[in-house]
Amino acid sequence: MSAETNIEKDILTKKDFQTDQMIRWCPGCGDYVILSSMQKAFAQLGKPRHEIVCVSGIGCSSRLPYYMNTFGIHSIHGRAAATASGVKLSRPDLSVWVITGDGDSMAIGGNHFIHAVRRNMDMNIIIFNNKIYGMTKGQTSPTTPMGQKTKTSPEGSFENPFTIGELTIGAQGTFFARVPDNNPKLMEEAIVRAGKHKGTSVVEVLQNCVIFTDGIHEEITGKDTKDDNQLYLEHGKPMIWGKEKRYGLKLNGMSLDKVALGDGEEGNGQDHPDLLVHDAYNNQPELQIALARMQLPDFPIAMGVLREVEAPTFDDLLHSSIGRARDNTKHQKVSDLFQSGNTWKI
Amino acid sequence: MSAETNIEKDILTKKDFQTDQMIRWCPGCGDYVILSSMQKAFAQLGKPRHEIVCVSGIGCSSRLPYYMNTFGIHSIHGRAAATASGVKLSRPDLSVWVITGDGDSMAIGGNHFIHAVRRNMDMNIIIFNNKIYGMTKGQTSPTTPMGQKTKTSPEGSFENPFTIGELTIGAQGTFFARVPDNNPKLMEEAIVRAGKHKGTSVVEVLQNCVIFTDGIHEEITGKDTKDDNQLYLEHGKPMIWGKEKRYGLKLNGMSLDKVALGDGEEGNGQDHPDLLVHDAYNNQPELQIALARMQLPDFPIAMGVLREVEAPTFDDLLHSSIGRARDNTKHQKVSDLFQSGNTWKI
Amino acid sequence: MSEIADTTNMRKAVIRFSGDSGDGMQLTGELFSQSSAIAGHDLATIPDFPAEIRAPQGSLEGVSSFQVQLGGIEIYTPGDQVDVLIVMNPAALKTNLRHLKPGGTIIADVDSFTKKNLKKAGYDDSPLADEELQKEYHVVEAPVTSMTKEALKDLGMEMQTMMRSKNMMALGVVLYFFRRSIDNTITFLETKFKNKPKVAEANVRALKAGFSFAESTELLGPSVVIPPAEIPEGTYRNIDGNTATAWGMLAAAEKCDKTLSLCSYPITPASEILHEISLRKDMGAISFQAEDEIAAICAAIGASFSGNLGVTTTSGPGASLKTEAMGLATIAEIPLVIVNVQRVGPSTGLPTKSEQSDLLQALYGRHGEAPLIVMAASSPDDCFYYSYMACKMAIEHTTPVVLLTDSYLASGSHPWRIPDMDDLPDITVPQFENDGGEWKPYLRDPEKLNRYWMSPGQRGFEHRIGGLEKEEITGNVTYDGVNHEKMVHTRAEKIKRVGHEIPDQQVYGAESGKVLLVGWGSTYGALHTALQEMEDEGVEGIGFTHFNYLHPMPENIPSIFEKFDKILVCELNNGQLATYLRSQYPQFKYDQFNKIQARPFFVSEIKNEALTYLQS
Amino acid sequence: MSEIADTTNMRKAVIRFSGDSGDGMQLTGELFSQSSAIAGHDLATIPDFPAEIRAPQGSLEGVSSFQVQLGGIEIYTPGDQVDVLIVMNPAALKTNLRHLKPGGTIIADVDSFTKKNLKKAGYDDSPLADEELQKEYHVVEAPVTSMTKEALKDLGMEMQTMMRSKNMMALGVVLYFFRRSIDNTITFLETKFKNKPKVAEANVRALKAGFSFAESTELLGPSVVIPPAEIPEGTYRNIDGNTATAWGMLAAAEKCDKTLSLCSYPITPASEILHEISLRKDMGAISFQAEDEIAAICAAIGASFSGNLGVTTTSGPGASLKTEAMGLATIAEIPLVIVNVQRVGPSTGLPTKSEQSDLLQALYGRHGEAPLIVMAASSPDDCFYYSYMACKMAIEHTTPVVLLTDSYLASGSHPWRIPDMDDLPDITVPQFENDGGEWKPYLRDPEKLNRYWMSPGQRGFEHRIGGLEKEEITGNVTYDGVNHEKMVHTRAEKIKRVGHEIPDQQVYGAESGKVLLVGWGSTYGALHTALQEMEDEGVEGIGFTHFNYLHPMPENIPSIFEKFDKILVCELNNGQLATYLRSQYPQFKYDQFNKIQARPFFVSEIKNEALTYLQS
Ligand SMILES: Cc1ncc(C[n+]2csc(CCOP(=O)(O)OP(=O)(O)O)c2C)c(N)n1
Ligand SMILES: Cc1ncc(C[n+]2csc(CCOP(=O)(O)OP(=O)(O)O)c2C)c(N)n1
Ligand code: SF4
Ligand code: SF4
Ligand SMILES: [Mg+2]
Ligand SMILES: [Mg+2]
Repeated sequence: MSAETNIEKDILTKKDFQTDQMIRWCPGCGDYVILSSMQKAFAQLGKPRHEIVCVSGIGCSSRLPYYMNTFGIHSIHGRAAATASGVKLSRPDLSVWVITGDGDSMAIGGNHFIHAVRRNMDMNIIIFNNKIYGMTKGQTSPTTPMGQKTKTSPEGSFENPFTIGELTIGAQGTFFARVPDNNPKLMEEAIVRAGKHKGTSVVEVLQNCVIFTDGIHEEITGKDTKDDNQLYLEHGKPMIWGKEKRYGLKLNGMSLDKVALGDGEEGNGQDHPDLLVHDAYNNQPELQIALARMQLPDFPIAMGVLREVEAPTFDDLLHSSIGRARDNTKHQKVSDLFQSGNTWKI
Repeated sequence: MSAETNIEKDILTKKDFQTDQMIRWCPGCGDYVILSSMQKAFAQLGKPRHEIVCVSGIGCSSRLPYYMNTFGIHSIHGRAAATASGVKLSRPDLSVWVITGDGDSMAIGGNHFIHAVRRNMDMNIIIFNNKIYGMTKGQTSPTTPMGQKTKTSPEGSFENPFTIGELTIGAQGTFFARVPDNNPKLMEEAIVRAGKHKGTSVVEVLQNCVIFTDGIHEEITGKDTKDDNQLYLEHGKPMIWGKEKRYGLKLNGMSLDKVALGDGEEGNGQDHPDLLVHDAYNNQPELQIALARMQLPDFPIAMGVLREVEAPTFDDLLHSSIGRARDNTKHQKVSDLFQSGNTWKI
Repeated sequence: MSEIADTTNMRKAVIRFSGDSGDGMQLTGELFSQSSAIAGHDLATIPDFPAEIRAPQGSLEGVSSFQVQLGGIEIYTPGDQVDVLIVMNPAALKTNLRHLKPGGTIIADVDSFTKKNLKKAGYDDSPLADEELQKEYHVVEAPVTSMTKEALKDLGMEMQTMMRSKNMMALGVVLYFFRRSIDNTITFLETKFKNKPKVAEANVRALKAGFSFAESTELLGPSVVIPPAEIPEGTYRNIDGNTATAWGMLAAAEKCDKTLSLCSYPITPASEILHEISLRKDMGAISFQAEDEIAAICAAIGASFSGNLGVTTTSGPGASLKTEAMGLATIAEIPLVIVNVQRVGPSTGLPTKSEQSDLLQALYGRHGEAPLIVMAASSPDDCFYYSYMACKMAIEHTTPVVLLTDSYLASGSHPWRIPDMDDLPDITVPQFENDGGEWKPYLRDPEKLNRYWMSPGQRGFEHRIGGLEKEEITGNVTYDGVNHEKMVHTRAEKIKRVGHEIPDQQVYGAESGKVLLVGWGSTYGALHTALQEMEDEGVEGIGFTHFNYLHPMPENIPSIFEKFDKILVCELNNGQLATYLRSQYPQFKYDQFNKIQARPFFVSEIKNEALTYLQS
Repeated sequence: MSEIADTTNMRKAVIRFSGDSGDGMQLTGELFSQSSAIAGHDLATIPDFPAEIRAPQGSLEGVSSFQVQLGGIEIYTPGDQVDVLIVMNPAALKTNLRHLKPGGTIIADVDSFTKKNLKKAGYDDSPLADEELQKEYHVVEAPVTSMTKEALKDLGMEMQTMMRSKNMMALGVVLYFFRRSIDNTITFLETKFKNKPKVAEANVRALKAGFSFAESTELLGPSVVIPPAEIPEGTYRNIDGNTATAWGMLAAAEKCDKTLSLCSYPITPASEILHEISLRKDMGAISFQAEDEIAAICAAIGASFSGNLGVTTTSGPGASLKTEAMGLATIAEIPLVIVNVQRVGPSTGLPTKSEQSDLLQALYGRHGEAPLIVMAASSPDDCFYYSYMACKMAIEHTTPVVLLTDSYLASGSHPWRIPDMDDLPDITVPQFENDGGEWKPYLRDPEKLNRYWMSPGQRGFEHRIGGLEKEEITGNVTYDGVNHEKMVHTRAEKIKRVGHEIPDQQVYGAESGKVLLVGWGSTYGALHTALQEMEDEGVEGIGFTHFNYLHPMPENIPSIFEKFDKILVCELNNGQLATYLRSQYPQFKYDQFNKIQARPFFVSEIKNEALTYLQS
């Protein structure tokens, strides 16, 4: 590794991560909140700017690197995870962030996404899920719900959407979090945890596109509905939610049951010993998948870090393999290699 | 639709599906058994040859269409599912088969795979999983187990492999089966069921490559070990396996427990009411995922049809949408369209 | 606006509507164009959107414009410089003034020139009050906002809703200025807002108010009258290039009784073709938004293999991704149309802007010897014809065809004489007729060398194709080298023979002489207009020829080139056609005029260049 | 074998070992080559594998061959026609007889000509007994199988294991035939099978037995002696093109103190480069087998952005898939090497065979104006040099470089004089030196126009790049059209200036005259040999020039071309270099000699063509 890595850590603030470029998202777009949460999270994480690389594909969301004062690549559509993989495996010392949209990561970029996840490449994938192609003005994305009218499904989409969390875990994911774009605190927290996780962290942000899918997450994130429609998962805490914590989750065989805890009651784990307790660190993913799959109206939408398990990362394994090979080789220099094996002199 | 579809059904045998082309697989390759099982299954399914299309990518496995006397496309590497999607959505009356390898479908073709599965395009994907790139002479594939030495991982692979079943279900799959290449009966059965399933059926065949991964499935498929190491799942039947059916599966919370049923005992569901009973038709996938995930040595490998659930198919939804639009349109001919809206006469 | 002021008669005029993205300038422009077309003018239009989806209101980035050129003569381009500029706010003036001809007219909504808006546009003081401006242009200060308020005040609407009719107020003014009837605009508004009578009422009122304002005020100066053009009889409609491309495919599919399967992935500026076909489920057309461009072309190949008309549409980055699969279609010899609506490259480039820089890729982009047909459309309306022809040729020659259009054609529009389907050339589907001979997958028509297109469902025609080299006739896989050479030659010869079917290329202007201007694709309008203007000005010895068929080329090219002293190849790229011509007809010397500014040619630029070159 | 029989001295000879895939012909050929090299011969070798992984034993499809040409003069190709053919079974004879020169020697394992084996090869009777054959060739019937059995009988091995030494028995015969010492072959076998002493013993015994058999029998006829070649002093090793390519990158990385990140996806015939770098973890090199070719090139781009030497290797279909990302690297202006080991196209084509048909794609395959450096290697050993130079130029000019090799180079091998690392040209990493000026992402070196390659980890150099058009100097995104034009020109100019650094192109043979043969890439050997033979035969007025640098080209090309009456461009494709030359130097007329038979040129073909052409 030829790069000088700087040991002295800067103390940085959100502002240090801003650039002088004019931000070109529509007024009111959910992307603004994500940008600012990321900037705050970066300040918290404490890596100096020159050791951070943000890599994006193409889309409204993928413009983010221009507004983040770190190293950055605005690559090509769908290829952010692949490009970022090249950065990370070349320079495991860097903090690598993939900024992507639902179209960028799940449509054209789906393969790179599942492979990064499978390899557990130590990087963080932030997916701005507005369930639409924003930049190209409103076509169906792989997360667009059935029935949604778009430019390419004028009579309502009839494609079965991916659930990002399910796909992530199905691809051997070690970290998955979901957050709404109107809860900056939760978002920042999730981003910080993603940043600290060794391995591929996937953070799905339910992002509102004010132009093409305005209000698509409204039922989940709306002022009046959010308490009843979001279950915020915290490791070790019982699964309780709703206005005045009126609901809880139980297991029934391998299925989930939503139970009413009684009006006004301050539910907690002790009172309801049979309520499920969140275990983000459990390597077996079945319950986490069930949580990721929960849909309105029967269940709330699970928020927070659903899964966070330890596993070796590709970059670590690669570099320790290189280290071992280097230790045991006779080829210190290429000339040693050239001279090895069968040679003759003239 | 311009093509004349032939109503009269042929009565065909395996032989009718053979071609005059010399088969170019290595002697002893597992692919031979798959070919012959497919030919038998096709004869059983009863579609006439000219209404069947086999589409493959590139790889040893992908040579199969040349040996199958139906319509066929030997497309390009990784793109079989995409090409086949074009066939199916254009001609929903055809029976469409994707022939692919672990490299072809899971590496370069991973994206098309998960999208076909998500859309539930009514076609059948047969994956020849030899856990290696055969045709290009032995590189790591996305299903190569960690530690396996290959041309591109001479010191043993350190990539975390996909579990095809998990990925399939994580991508919203409706049908997944797994079969070993040395059980033609089971294979034929699975292929027939795949053929009958409406939606994307994924059949993973554990195929032996005699050249590059000879014996890689030996622990699972070997004469002496197969009984103890395979759990053959049948819908409605308790999960019992092993020499003299000595093992059973139980649920423990959301985890699976392998239990010994006592030596020589003829276990069955009635004797052990707490044993899990296979439910392939259950739409909730958590248990099916747990089964797909089972690994030696703690658990047997699940074989048979793990999941088979009903859901609307893309091709049906598309064509009924077209039908509705056609019923309600004023545009019977393109000239009606040209004349619609604002026109003027000169 | 001296020129217009002195003349009540003009041969042609360029009008540009501009305002904030929310001001409805596109609709305004379209309605104006339509009323002009009905009045018998020829015209060409072009929108000019902001690159961002939605920039802040009133900002410079948020300005949206629509330009139309209309005339009593044939009109090939939306015009270089503008005669009449309508600005709905200061930002619109700021960004558009550079387009205005010296002496041109500005019609401004004076009410919008508030402090706040001026500031957003970066003005300190109102430019309307600027003496320089008033000296150079004819400035009409129309109180559009306040008049709209006034006209709609008793409708009980909210202010924001009322303001949506501002554009109709402005349109009324412009319509009067050109002495147009407002009747068909009223009819249009009433039809469009059939289900929202209040909106219809508001718009019609605003329109009328604008018209009356213009009639009664002296501010405007003399109105302009443009005599109607000589236009062939027929039923017309306005059409943009992307719609025309989409409709060309539908027409081809209908003509040969095939189902269209359009398999694409969205990308600016090609997406609208996919959008249109998505709406055309009502015609039985299949549209498929694939997961990426590779899946899209592969699905189109699958569609064609299965007997449908497989088409895929894209722009540069997508075209790059499709190159591998284009090779498959070439060797598998199945019909396939690939439309590349070019934009500015390389890479993501300037995705909303126009350029002609994918020609060499279309010709040579594939690995191996993989020749195919390449053609290009030259105007929004002839996108229909070339799209139709691309489908026809793909089917009849069982080959992929690349059709090149571009951003400028895609969004520009032009009146289109609706063709009678019977007048379109026949499309013969190459089916094997069992008159004695035995069919084999790579049996060919002895003349054209196409294969027969036999599809699933046809009993007895089961066969396997793919990307490996095939034995001639049988189509079996073979590693024989001599066979390979033969197949390479046959595939090349098949495409070469398409040349016999392509009409001879035309020469405009002088048939022989000093300078031949050469163009291809979307520059036709600017080049043709430049030629005409030079001819009108008495310049002699200039000819012009334009390529629509790029591979193969029409067979009469050498006989055209040899008649001129000099050949000037004009392109919106760094010289791709010139490079190609040098390799194809090396006996001639080519000079180049290239513009790579993400903008079409101006007629004036071409004239300048041609005249300088003529004298050089 | 009249020629050899009469002469104990030959200037060069071609030997071909052939047998079943399981017969170990590759190792046999390599050992023979090595012993020849040590004896001071120049040589070139080529294997000839079956396309299938493993065809049935004894079948025609299963025949595996290895050909070597050795000589007392410089040897550029493995030879057209064979002097000595070793066949281990009837199938080998059947498939290889067409390679044998009239009068050539056949050494056959007569024991293997059993009924069963004859049938597998499609013979009714043993061809060895055929009078015609015996008349045309010198047939040596050696009882290889039985002699092997005999020699190893007391080693207590299983029959199958014993039979693995048959090839050493045959090698012994051939070594004697060429009057070679067997000592270093023995040393090699003993080293190779250090841990399997029994295997070593068996092989050595067989070798010796073969040698003695040849010595004692009269069957062979007189032995052949080839005097040593005049070869520059140094340490040598045999190297194949793919290994040489891999090592060139390693050398470049070491030279400039960067880590190599090779990101590839397996594909025939390029995979071995990835395999080799995977083994070179011991040198600190990073290899990454990506999920597909697009991921591979994108990862290489990421690697380069992060400060490593990013390289991606592939063949035709993969090269097609990489075109989009190559555009990104072009506009982002970062170092990147793309190696395309060409194979037969289009599409999957004939994946194990060789062709030169990706040249135009390398030059023009990308959408938009995306010029980059294109170069080609011309022999297995100079793959090292051009691979090194590709890395050097990519780094120094911050640009993607395409290096074209092909299947023939990849698997062919040639002795390589091991270079001293100090003798390789320096590689200057363009780092911004803060001597007063302020750094900006698109600041350029005023001479070369390269950007500075500043990477993560370098404090204060944070910046963002991407595929959108950039403002000059700052690198900020801008939609300004004039800036775009400037950037297009700058990127083109940057590549053009590389021409100043490229050495002048050489002319072999006549410096001026009637005919100039022109080639590029892997045909160098055949063309050069043809020239030499013609010169030897007294033909005058023929020159030969060969392209390694294809874009930009050496600056002296016109001064070479103008000195010849005629130019004959010889290529293994349908005329791609000729097409390109016509567009680059239209002042000259080019004729073509093309072969598209999935095989390299024969020297004799070129001579025939050149001589006919000379007289035309
Ligand atoms: C190869 C390629 N194909 C298509 C496009 C066009 N394109 C740009 S962004 C985009 C979709 C973006 O959607 P998403 O990732 O959801 O981002 P959003 O704009 O919604 O944030 C598409 C299709 C492209 N730039 N490149
Ligand atoms: C675009 C492209 N990339 C790479 C290849 C080379 N290639 C051919 S088959 C193959 C892998 C096949 O592996 P798998 O699908 O597992 O099939 P198997 O041979 O094992 O049956 C590869 C990498 C190719 N033909 N095309
Ligand atoms: S189009 Fe949607 S996603 Fe894009 S910037 Fe606007 S609001 Fe945001
Ligand atoms: S290489 Fe392996 S997979 Fe391929 S044909 Fe041979 S045994 Fe089968
Ligand atoms: Mg989106
Ligand atoms: Mg495989």
